[in-house]
Amino acid sequence: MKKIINKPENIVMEMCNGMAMAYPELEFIQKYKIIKKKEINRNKVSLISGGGSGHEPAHAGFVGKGMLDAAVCGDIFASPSQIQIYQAIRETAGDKGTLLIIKNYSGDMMNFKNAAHLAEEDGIQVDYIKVADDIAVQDSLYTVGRRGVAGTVLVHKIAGAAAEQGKSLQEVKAAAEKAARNVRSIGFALSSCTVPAKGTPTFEICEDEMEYGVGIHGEPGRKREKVITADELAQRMVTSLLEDLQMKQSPEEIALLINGFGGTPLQELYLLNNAVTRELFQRSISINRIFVGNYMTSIDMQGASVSIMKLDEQLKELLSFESDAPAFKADK
Amino acid sequence: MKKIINKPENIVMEMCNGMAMAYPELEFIQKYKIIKKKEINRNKVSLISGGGSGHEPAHAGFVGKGMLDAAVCGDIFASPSQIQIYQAIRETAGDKGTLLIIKNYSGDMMNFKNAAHLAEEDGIQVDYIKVADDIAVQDSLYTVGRRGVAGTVLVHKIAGAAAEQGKSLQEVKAAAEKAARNVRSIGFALSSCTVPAKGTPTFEICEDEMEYGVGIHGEPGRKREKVITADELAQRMVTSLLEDLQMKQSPEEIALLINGFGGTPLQELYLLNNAVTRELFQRSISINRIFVGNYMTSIDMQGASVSIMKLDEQLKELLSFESDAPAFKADK
Amino acid sequence: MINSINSGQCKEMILYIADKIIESEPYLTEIDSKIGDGDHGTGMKRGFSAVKKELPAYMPKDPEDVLKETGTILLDSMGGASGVLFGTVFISGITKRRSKGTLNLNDFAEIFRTSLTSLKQRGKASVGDKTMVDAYEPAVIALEKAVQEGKTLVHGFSEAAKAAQDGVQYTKTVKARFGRAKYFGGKAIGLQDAGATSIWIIFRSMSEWISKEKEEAAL
Amino acid sequence: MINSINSGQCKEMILYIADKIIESEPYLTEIDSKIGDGDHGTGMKRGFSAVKKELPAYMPKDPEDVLKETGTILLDSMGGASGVLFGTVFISGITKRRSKGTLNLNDFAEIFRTSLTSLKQRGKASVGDKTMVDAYEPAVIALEKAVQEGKTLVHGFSEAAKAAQDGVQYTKTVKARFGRAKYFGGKAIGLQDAGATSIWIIFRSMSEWISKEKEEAAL
Ligand SMILES: Nc1ncnc2c1ncn2[C@@H]1O[C@H](COP(=O)(O)OP(=O)(O)O)[C@@H](O)[C@H]1O
Ligand SMILES: Nc1ncnc2c1ncn2[C@@H]1O[C@H](COP(=O)(O)OP(=O)(O)O)[C@@H](O)[C@H]1O
Ligand SMILES: [Mg+2]
Ligand SMILES: [Mg+2]
Ligand SMILES: [Mg+2]
Ligand SMILES: [Mg+2]
Repeated sequence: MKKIINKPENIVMEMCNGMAMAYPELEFIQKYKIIKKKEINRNKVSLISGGGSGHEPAHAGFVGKGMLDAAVCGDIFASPSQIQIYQAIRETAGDKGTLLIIKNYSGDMMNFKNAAHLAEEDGIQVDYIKVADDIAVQDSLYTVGRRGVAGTVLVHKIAGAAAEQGKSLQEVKAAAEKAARNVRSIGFALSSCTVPAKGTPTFEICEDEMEYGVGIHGEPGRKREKVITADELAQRMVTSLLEDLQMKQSPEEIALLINGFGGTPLQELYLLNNAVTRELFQRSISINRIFVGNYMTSIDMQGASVSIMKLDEQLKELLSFESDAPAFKADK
Repeated sequence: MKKIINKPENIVMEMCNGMAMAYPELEFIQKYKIIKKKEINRNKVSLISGGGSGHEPAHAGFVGKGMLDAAVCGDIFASPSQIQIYQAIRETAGDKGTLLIIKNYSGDMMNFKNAAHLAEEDGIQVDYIKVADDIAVQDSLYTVGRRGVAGTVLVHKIAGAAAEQGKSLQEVKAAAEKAARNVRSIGFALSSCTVPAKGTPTFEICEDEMEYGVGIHGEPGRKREKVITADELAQRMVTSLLEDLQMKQSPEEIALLINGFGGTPLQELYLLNNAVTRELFQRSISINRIFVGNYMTSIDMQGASVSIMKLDEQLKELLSFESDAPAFKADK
Repeated sequence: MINSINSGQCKEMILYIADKIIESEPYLTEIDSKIGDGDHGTGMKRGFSAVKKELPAYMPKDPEDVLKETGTILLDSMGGASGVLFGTVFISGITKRRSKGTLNLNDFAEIFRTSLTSLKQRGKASVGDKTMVDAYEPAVIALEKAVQEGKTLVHGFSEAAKAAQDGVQYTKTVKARFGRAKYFGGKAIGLQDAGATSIWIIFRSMSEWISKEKEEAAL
Repeated sequence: MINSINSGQCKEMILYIADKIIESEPYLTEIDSKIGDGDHGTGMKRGFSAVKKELPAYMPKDPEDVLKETGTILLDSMGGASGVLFGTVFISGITKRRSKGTLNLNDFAEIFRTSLTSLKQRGKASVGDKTMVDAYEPAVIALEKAVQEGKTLVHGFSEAAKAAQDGVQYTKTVKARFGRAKYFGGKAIGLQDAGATSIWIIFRSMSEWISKEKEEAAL
């Protein structure tokens, strides 16, 4: 294992601190590993997400105006504890209640839900939504039901915009749920990630193989198979995603997210975007907005995922709302 | 070699097209592999950079308001030809002249200078500046003098702001030169990049080794040595950079750029930032602004570079000017 | 010879478990590295180190309080799914009980049966899925059997520890559900589950502490 | 027997070089992969494919025009440092000349000497730096020697091709300057330079074309 680190056990702390140093608008609460906006707007619904670390910039990079109010950072690939999340809820609570956005993993679901109960006992209004966008597998290593992956970032965006507009908790939740319901993702890995605590790759993979449908913790996907070209990948992924969204040659608009897993350079992500957009155009699907980059990584894994969100007028409006998080800057 | 590609020879074209798809404000001129702003402001100095591809998002990702007007894309690690650059000059020429920002590599210097001459023959006012910020080596594989690396991105920022303010060619050049004169960089590689045309790593490196002072094409650095911790790396790099800038315990302010080489995840870059900022604080150097991310990559190389720019009042003002390029969004 | 334990003894017993779990960190790491992501040992160590730090100063009303506080510390410090799951083991059997001030074998059997049910609900795992349930359920059954047969506290926990150990052995024979086995295919066979191993260590430690306490009581 | 060539012949000669370079792409790729970044073959092929595409339609006033156009096409299509360097080889000897309408051995010697000087200025490389200069300089010297000795065009180019080939062999014996050798250390020894190899192919092709033309002229 070759990494720019000191000791594996200090990675999360040092990394979070390095993030807070880079973005003066963020504050890092060391004790509970919370990254939050320095200034909380109490007149809007507060939004919190988080989960295991190792998915940088998720989720701390999405804390900012028009996105999240706080991100709770667990250990690498391990949900934060309920007390961390509970503290984040307390630190960011405003007058309009708090919405938790949870990627569907057993640990996250349990800890976030417990934290919500604890906070409710304090009289804070808390609700949550679950994102389960990965069409690769049904139940998986760490989940009951589909996994929550890169589509979560678009859910942050939608919820963030709705909250910024001053909507009620119920309305923000409804918008976020609509976003979650309309987003699908699928990814593939060319290499395994290496969890620092373990020090060796999570899985073995041959020089000519890929894991199609891989999860963001290096969990198994649908199939171990021979590497195919970017065009073939695009064709397959777009077909599955649209099928799952039940979109066929429709005039509907979509948002597209080409997400790198951390070890794949932008060069290849742009190239994949070229292939994916061509596939979409061939099906007469119009693309409202495209995001390409590292949004929901799997430590240093090589590979990428494609997320498609079906848009209606409301989602379109919310998507084009200004956001100013370090890892998600969008203009009106 | 495992990459998300179709054919190695089509990478640059498909990648540029994928970029233009993602950013509707950009236009891709296929014939000359130019990425330019769709709308050129003729009342400001035009700024052009470019070079070999493989450094994404450099330079096309820095085309946008407050940064470049066009980026000229060569083949992977090969300068664009003079005719490509000449065409970029023509396509973006305004009333105030054009400044070329060139990373110091033999091929780039020759082709950009030739292009400037060709354009001058057409009556376009063209000048250029050279960035040679890499303190690792003096002459190198592809250069006479120091290499131009990640510091170039900060030079784009300064020149871009000066141009946006309506300054004259001479003034913009002076600002850019000041920026170039005050920026230094040093990097290290944990792994080699793999040039797609070749298909195998550019250099061999053992599991416990790093190349300290590596160039952005995988050129040799100062020394092949054992991997050290992030803290040790930070200590060494900061010491060398400040020494070269002749800054010691001074009250001067700096800008800091922690740049990933493409294969290193954000997690490690933030961690490195934590170590580097601590080193700087220990020396009572105050940091005006920090940038962390993949700015000047070396295809899929693992590793990072640190750039420090010494700031005076003018540079501080220009640095904090708004910019809106896809890979460099800064608010006032 | 003790047949029930009070809150002070319960605290000592938990602190003894904590020492044993912390000692076992490298062992657990090795196991989770072979088939998981290698973090189980550090997670358990983090949790029980927090227990060692915080439990001594805690003033319990009754032994149930001790178990609940232990679970809460685990829940708060471990994170991950296993933080909740191991927290559940100690907490969920307590919540609806009224304490008698001491815990006898029957109390332990009731408490752990309730928390097992809770754990299975939360984690959706059953015996045979290669999880901690494979060690925990047999241990609970052993406690219940000992109660029915009128055995001592010492005997009951000794049987439970053995049953948990057999459960760990059993995890070697099954493939994981939830797709984990995919990467390992046949190779999952032969490898034991990390969480089950922790459950075994917990029961073994309780058994050791109780029989030691018994000896001391017998002096 | 031809002792000078006109613009039409010059065009044919260049197109012959282009075929030979294009044919050699895998060979050049292999060489540059061993010690460089593996792109020299594709770069040269790209340049000379453009020459094949564009030169035939070009209407030159004189043979100098042909060389200049060739260099310009290389410059425009190849990119990289080598685009400029190989462009220089064909262009820089021409710029200040007044054409006589044909090129004899002395003209070629003069042209290539001038472009060699230009190339060395631009690239800052000298003989011994393991670059194309190691093949080009001896080739130019061979042309000049043949002029002095009053040799034929055929003989002059045959000597130049041999000298370039020796130059390629020589590149195997030296380490690269500019740090390239660093990665290869002693291993650079034994490996030939890609750019030098291209120069040799260019001179060998000119020599072949001229002697073929001579035979045809002799028929
Ligand atoms: N749904 C579940 N139900 C019961 N036990 C589980 C479940 N998921 C995981 N476990 C237990 O947790 C152990 C892994 O714990 P740990 O390594 O700490 O967490 P993670 O699997 O998140 O890395 C497994 O060995 C298994 O015994
Ligand atoms: N400064 C220089 N002067 C002369 N020749 C050079 C110089 N730099 C490179 N070359 C030649 O160019 C060749 C490499 O060309 P090529 O592979 O196309 O470009 P690159 O080195 O940029 O990948 C080398 O083998 C060498 O002969
Ligand atoms: Mg884990
Ligand atoms: Mg090259
Ligand atoms: Mg684990
Ligand atoms: Mg080369």
